[in-house]
Amino acid sequence: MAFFLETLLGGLMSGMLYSLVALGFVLIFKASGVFNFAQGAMVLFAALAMARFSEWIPDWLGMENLFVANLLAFAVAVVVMFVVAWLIERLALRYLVNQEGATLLMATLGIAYVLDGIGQTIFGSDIYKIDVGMPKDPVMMLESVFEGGILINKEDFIAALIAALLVISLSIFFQKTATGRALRAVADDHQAAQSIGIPLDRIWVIVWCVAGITALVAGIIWGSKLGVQFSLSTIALRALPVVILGGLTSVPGAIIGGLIIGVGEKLSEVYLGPYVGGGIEIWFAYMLALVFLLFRPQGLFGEKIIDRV
Amino acid sequence: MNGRKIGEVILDLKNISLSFGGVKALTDISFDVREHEIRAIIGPNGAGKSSMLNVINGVYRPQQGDIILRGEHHANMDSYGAAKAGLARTFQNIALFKGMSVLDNIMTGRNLKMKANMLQQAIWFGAAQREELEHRAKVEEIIDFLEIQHIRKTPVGRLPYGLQKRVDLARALAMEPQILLLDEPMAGMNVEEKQDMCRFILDVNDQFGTTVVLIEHDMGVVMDISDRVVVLDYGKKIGDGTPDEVRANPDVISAYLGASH
Amino acid sequence: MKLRKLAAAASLVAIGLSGALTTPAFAAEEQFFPLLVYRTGAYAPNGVPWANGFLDYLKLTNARGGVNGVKMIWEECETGYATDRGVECYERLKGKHGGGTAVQPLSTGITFALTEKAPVDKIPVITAGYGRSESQNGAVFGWNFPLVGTYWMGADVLVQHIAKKEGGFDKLKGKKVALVYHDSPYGKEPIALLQERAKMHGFDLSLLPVAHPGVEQKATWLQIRQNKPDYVFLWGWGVMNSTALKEAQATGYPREKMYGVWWAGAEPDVKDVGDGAKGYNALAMQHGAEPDSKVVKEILEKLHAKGQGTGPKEEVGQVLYMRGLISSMLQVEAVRVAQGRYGKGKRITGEQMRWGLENLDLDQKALDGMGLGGVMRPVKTSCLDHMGSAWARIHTWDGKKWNFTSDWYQGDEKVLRPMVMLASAKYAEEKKIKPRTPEDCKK
Amino acid sequence: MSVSQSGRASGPLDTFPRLLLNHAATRGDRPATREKYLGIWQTWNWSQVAEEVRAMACGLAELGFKRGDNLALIGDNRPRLYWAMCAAQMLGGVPVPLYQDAVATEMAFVLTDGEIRFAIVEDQEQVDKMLEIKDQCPSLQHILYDDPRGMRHYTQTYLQGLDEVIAMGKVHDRNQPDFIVGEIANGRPEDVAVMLYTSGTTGKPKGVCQTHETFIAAAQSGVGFDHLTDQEDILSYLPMAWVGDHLFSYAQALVAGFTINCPESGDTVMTDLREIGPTYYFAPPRVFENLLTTVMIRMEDAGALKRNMFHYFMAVAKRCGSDILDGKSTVSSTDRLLYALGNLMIYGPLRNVLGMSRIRVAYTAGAAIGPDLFRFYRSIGVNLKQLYGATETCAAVCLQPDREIKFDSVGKPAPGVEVKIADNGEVLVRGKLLLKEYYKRPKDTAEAIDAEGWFHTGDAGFFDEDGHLKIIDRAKDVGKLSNGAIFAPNYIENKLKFFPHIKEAVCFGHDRDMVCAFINIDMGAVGNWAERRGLPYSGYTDLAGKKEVLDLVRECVEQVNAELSHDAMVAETQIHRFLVLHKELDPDDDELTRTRKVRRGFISEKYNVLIDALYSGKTSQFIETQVKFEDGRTGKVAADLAILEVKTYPTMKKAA
Amino acid sequence: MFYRENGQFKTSYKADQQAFAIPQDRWAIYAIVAFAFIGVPLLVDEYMFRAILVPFLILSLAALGVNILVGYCGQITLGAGASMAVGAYAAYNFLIRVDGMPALAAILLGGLVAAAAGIVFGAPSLRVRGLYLAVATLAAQFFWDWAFLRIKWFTNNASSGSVSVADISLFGWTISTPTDKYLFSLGILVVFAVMAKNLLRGNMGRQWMAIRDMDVAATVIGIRPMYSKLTAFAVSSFYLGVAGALWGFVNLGSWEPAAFSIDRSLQLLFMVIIGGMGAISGSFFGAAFIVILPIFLNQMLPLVGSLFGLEVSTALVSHVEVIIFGSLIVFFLIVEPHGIARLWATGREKLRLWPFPH
Repeated sequence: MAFFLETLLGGLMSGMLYSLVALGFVLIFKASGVFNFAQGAMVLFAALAMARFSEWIPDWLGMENLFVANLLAFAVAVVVMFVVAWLIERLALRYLVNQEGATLLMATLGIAYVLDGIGQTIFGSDIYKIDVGMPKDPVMMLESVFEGGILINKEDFIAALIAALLVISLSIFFQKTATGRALRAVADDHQAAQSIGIPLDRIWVIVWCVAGITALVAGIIWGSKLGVQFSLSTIALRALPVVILGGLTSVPGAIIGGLIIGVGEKLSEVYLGPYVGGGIEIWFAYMLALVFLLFRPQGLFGEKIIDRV
Repeated sequence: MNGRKIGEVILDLKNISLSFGGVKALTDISFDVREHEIRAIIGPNGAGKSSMLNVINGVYRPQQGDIILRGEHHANMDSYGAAKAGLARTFQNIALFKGMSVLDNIMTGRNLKMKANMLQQAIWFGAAQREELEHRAKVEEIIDFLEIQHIRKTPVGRLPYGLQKRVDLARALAMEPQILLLDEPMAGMNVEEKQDMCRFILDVNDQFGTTVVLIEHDMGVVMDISDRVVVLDYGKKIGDGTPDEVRANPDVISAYLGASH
Repeated sequence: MKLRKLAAAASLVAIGLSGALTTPAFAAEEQFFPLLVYRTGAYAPNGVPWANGFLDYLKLTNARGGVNGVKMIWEECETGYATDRGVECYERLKGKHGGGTAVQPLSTGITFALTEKAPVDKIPVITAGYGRSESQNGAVFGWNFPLVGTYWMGADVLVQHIAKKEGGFDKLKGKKVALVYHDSPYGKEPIALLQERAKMHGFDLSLLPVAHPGVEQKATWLQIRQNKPDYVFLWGWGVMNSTALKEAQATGYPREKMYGVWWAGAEPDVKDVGDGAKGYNALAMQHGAEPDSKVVKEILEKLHAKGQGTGPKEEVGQVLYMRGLISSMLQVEAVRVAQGRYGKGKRITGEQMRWGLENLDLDQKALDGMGLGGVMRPVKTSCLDHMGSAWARIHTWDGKKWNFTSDWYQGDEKVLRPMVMLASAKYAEEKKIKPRTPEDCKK
Repeated sequence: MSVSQSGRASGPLDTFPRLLLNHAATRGDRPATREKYLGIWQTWNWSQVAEEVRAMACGLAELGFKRGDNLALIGDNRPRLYWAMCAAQMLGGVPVPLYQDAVATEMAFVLTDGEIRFAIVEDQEQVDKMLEIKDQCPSLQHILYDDPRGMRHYTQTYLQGLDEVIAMGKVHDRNQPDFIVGEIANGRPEDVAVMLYTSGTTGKPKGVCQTHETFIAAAQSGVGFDHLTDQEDILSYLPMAWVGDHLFSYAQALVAGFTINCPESGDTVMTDLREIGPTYYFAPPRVFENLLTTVMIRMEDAGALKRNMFHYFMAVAKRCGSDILDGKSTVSSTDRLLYALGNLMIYGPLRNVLGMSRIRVAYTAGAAIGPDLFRFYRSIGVNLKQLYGATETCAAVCLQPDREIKFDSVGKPAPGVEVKIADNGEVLVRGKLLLKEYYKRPKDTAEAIDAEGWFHTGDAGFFDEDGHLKIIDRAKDVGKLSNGAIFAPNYIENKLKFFPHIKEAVCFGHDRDMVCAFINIDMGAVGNWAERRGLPYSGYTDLAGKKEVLDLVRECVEQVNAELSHDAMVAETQIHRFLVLHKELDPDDDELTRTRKVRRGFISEKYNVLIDALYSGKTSQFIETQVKFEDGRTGKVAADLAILEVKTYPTMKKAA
Repeated sequence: MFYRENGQFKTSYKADQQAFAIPQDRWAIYAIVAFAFIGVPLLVDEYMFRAILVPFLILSLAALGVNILVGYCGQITLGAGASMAVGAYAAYNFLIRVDGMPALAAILLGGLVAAAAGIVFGAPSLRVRGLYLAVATLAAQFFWDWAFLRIKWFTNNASSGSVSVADISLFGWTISTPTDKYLFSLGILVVFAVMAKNLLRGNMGRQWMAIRDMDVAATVIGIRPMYSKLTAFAVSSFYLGVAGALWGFVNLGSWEPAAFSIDRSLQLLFMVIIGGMGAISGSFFGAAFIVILPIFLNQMLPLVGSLFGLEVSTALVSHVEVIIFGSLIVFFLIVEPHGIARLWATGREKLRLWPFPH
């Protein structure tokens, strides 16, 4: 029982981390219909920026304070991600408006290549560290209830909290600010939004910026957890079933989907894996998403697609 | 020497009701279509005409009611079944295959009649080629019939609206249907194009004996070419009869006057 | 054919770029090595220091005057650890400058692919410390040289080590060992041997695969936490290793009970884990980190001090750097051996190189002469034994650096040999290869 | 019945049916007729054609068609209409092709005048016209249609499908195989073979009766002159009622045994032309002019590189192209090289897109062709030649021999044709190819053919030193300015019309002190020009009134003036003032003939007020005109037309 | 410009329905094929064969398969690599488990097994579309990746999960030299390309395109979406399976599942999109672009660097290579989203209309 709970908790927390990446997908898809395969590359790029600047800045400034260094590095990384977002919109996506989904998807794959290349050229391809002071050691809970207690990974816990925080602030941003409302309008209907005077170009830049920030946050959390290096970009593949399950256009879907996928894959790996040789979690996550799709082709929270003749 | 003789009831719709998530599109509609006749369904926008057509050819399944086609019950027919049963249709918003040429678009209409299997098609020489050429000849007759020779190999996307509508009709005709359903065949056309289309509809009906069911928003043209007319309004049938009867029907007059003036 | 011209031009440039050592003044006799490296992508952190060490030793050899005056030349090609790119690199480079002498694929996938081509092209494939374990059998794998050690040998040493820790093989009975491995041919190599050993000693082996690239291991470590194995063998690669260590830390599994293969026991695997990896052990086949060895000092002095070194100075002497260096050294020494037979100061062919590789005999004296005394143990190969040595130690991360924490072990031939023979026989059958006999070897 | 049996009707090949049977016997498998139908070129070889014609003839006979009857043929160039000609001739009847786009009332005249009993028409559209005028034409007894589409509900007993007639004929032929053989044997070369109605530039159309003998002679002279073989392909797309089409697509095809190709529809002529790539081609200047205009318009849309290349190579071609075609040895090797390059880059592709790659000989006739227009085609390697003739002379009087091409002449008299110039400058013709008579118009016949057998062509012209005939204008149109200088309006108009922007021009000057002109702009070319300049316009009238457009036209006129000034003969007739008409001249408004010749008299009467304005020095003039629309409705077009002055040039004396 | 089409008229539907109705095109194709069979082996060296041509041919075949599904039937797939893997491993098993199995038969059977697997994993296309479907196909990708690593039976109990085959032979012809491999692959490719062309210009192809362009209308004229989509999946997977078997048997000799990873799937999709969706030639253009460009850049960049006196390290070269590669893809999608094949077709059309612009 304790083990089950642990697995469950572990799954939930992994799920939150996936959600963090999935959020980036959803934001961009919602606003511009682009299925952004470069999200993983953006996460890596952001993490690299964060890691390297937090290394460089103390050198440049000649100071030791880790907190200040991280803060400054974060600020610089934010700027970097804004520039990246702006460039992506300016140089690529602007010219691809109204193209088919597959074309856009390929374009973002191209962008991913470019980001990977530039990221490694500027920041190097070694393993780098992000140390934002996340606790690494486990704590035990409910030791009185279960023998050995339930293990909680503090780092994951904090990461999950941050993810939740991010979702809340994004929700507030969408609900309460003018820009957020414009974004939602664009998401609902491009043409209508344009006709009431919402500048699509600018909106898209903003969306990419927001996605850039999400990528940065995801990058910091994943980076501090795994170390910053090339494979970080592959977590996008782990987050895909989440988006599909949750629905491409739904922010809450990304969260719920993340939790379902996280729990589902952990439970499957732990309880089913041993019978078939293990290593099943990736495809299991996809299968899980697929099975959901068969019942709800538009995902958990996606909008229903109606055929008109 | 009249070529067509209006025959028995071929299609009988009984008490059709259709709703989308609580919104009633069609309420308890019954009417019939006789063989070889031109049957029009008219009504103001939102009257449920398109839904009616979609029900007939299996795109929508009515919650209630029965469709009797040549004496057989077909309430649960899907589009494929409808096509097999000899129903063809055109679309209001042209639904051509935009990546293909006019010729290929029309050739798709022959798909039900093509029998070569995949391996034969891959090898091409022999059965598949023979079949392809036979059907090409048929399709060329339709092209000639609808006078679209000059655009035979043009991708449909490049055609003006009026011609696209003609190709849409050609594709439906390629199926050699017994019943042809036309969804606002004259929508968006200029006077000349409308006249052409009327001529084609009459010719089809006349030469091939095809039963035509057409829906139209604009009363004018339809009255001239239809044998009988059903009038719908807000998903309900408010009139049925010959054009003259319908024109004299006070309900129809008020619906049309009320709606469009 | 335009492409070929370009390729030729490009290679000229590359040669020019690789330093003053290959200027035309030395044009007399040159020994060419195609260099398949990966300095980008997921495994770059491991690939870069290896390549640097490899290059530096070649440069050092030239600085020492070459092999009997024959200069080493080379050209790098980036594989990105991708098999098809590796094959392309190999094809591109193999024919240059009179032909490649030997090739080190540095990836299990590329090794598999090149194993097919080596007999045709007559270029030996050196896989120092990786590749197919059964390729130790020179009778079947005539062109493969898993010098220094194979995965089976490595796994064998690990088992020997824990047996020693427990106080004997008989103490292993009932113990639980978990193998956390990269889910690829590389990660699966040791399974056969471990299963064999588990059968022999009655310990319980559980297999926990981790999907590439290995950034998500929560489920794996939850299982470990539940099963509480006595030992965890970590057969990871790249980011998987550090992630495993972090997960171990997060689930509270003692790092002291974790043993990595030698590709899981270098600086990039632990450095961003830092203190979290303290106590983690790994296999060191032959060498470990040797920052104080003579050869390292010589390189720093002869190359890096003059700005001709490859890569950052700090990395010189680290584990992966040394691995590259020793791989390079073995190759150079094989050239020397081959020259001994086929003519000193002459360029040797791939076929002659094979003879050199099959007749390596690096005794202590030779090692001392190269400044590798104490770094590694003697290596002696033969026509039938392409591995040449089975020596390994265990080193342990203290949070800052790797320290040796065990004596030398030697892989147990009694266990290894039958397995090698069996597996290579199967390969020979699949590929319809007629094994060489000792008589063939004498030719 | 078989082909070989029909081949028995050998003997002298002096009637068209005999020619046909001869082809069926000697080259039965060669394609005789092709028609693009149902997407492919349906082909009939000579044997099949002979059978079809026989069957059709028998069918007609069954219906009561007999020797001396006239058979009207109305429709586009359909194989069966061509065959029907021969079928009628087999029975000793006379085919009378009519212009298919004529309105019913125009047809009524011919049907009555020609005492037509039988009509074979193409389709429902023509049937409807016939029915409309049936009552006015008492002689008309049978109407047969080629295309049965839409005919199901026509219950009239005198209507019959050609299919039924042919089927009937086949039965008839099977029962009485000797009948048709006898009929063919009864044909005599001096029988009237065809009756072609003149276009009626002057007065009502007249039926020109031509015999087998004359037409075969005319065709033979052309075939021999240009060495035509049975391998030629010709596209038959010109009105069947025109003598030119009859000569090329019927008479010559039957004499030489080559293939005629009928296009799929009017919309697809260009495509069909490209597909067939005829080796022998005939078109009135109008067609060549339109093609050139299209070329110029399309080239203007091309990128700068391509455009420059085009213009560069066109300049090369202009310099040496026709000399090379003529095989002259004076061309420098540099020019030859450049021309070869141009041929690869421009001329060849251009010929290809124009459908002229395979042309061996192309002719133009029917109106004078602008020298520049003529030169253009020759310079890109199309062996375009002029011929001169009229309906009355089976279209062939003079032909330009290969390698002796002069842009301003119509060539030398064809073999067996005598030509002389009358004292008043009129061209007189004598020879085998003259008409037998005007149908039922002995007076007109006598007027046209004088006692010595000379036919008066009505054209003014003269022979140059090489014996080439030069036509200046219609004899009656050549006028004089009040100062006595010769004024040949056609000559100037043709120069104007060479500009792609100018579609039509009418010059005035007879008995006046200067030349003034009406201009029609070319809607396509100018419209395109305006679009590229972002000039908005709502229609022809609006566009024609734009200042920019007027300036454009003025430039063209000035250029013509400059050219005229080079030639002392015509230098006096430079255009001083002009206006751009507010509507396009239109055959429907009787301003042009069906062959699109300007009806000068009618125009000067109709637009008298404009002419007055031109000569009275006004700068603008209001005008309102009634026009007929295609659907028969009428409307009014009104505009205030600007009248522009044009620069004239002093006469350049030719260096001695 | 070089098209002189006058006189090329069709007098029968047979002539009009030819695969290449324009004789110039037809002759060009014959010339290319003849050159590929005869000229190329005389001209190129081993490097070209092994590193470029053989991979190009096999990947062209695979891209053809993807194009059938994605370009013609409109169903996106990210699981193409998996189909190749199924084909390769199935062929391997046929070869080693059935005595006397000819290699060619094994390859084709591998294709059939891949087709069957394709049908199973294509089934979701009946419910889900577009990007959702793309992700569903990833499930197949990851599943098969896993299965071939984990299920030992597939790999004949090879401990490492990698398998190898000896040189294959065909009617006594042992395919061992690079030229043999090239000719063998080329032969298969030509046959398959012809079959694809036949399928695509016939009823099957039209059904697929109809489903792609407007599925509702397609249903209404009697095309069954299930049949069409699943046949597309089957045929596509068959092609991919054969390509996979060739990749394993001919190009690699021994392989592990990583040879058919998600990267391969993406690479194939790239080929199709860059090359041109819905155009057979697009598969070849795309394969050439994707295979050659990185190699070209990789060899080109040091050269360019040296022109400016820059020392370009291997790492930098490969970074710049991916940057340029990525940028070119984006650039291409912007300039010609319909791919090289469309550019080619436009160019060809221009040549036909030359000197006119349109």
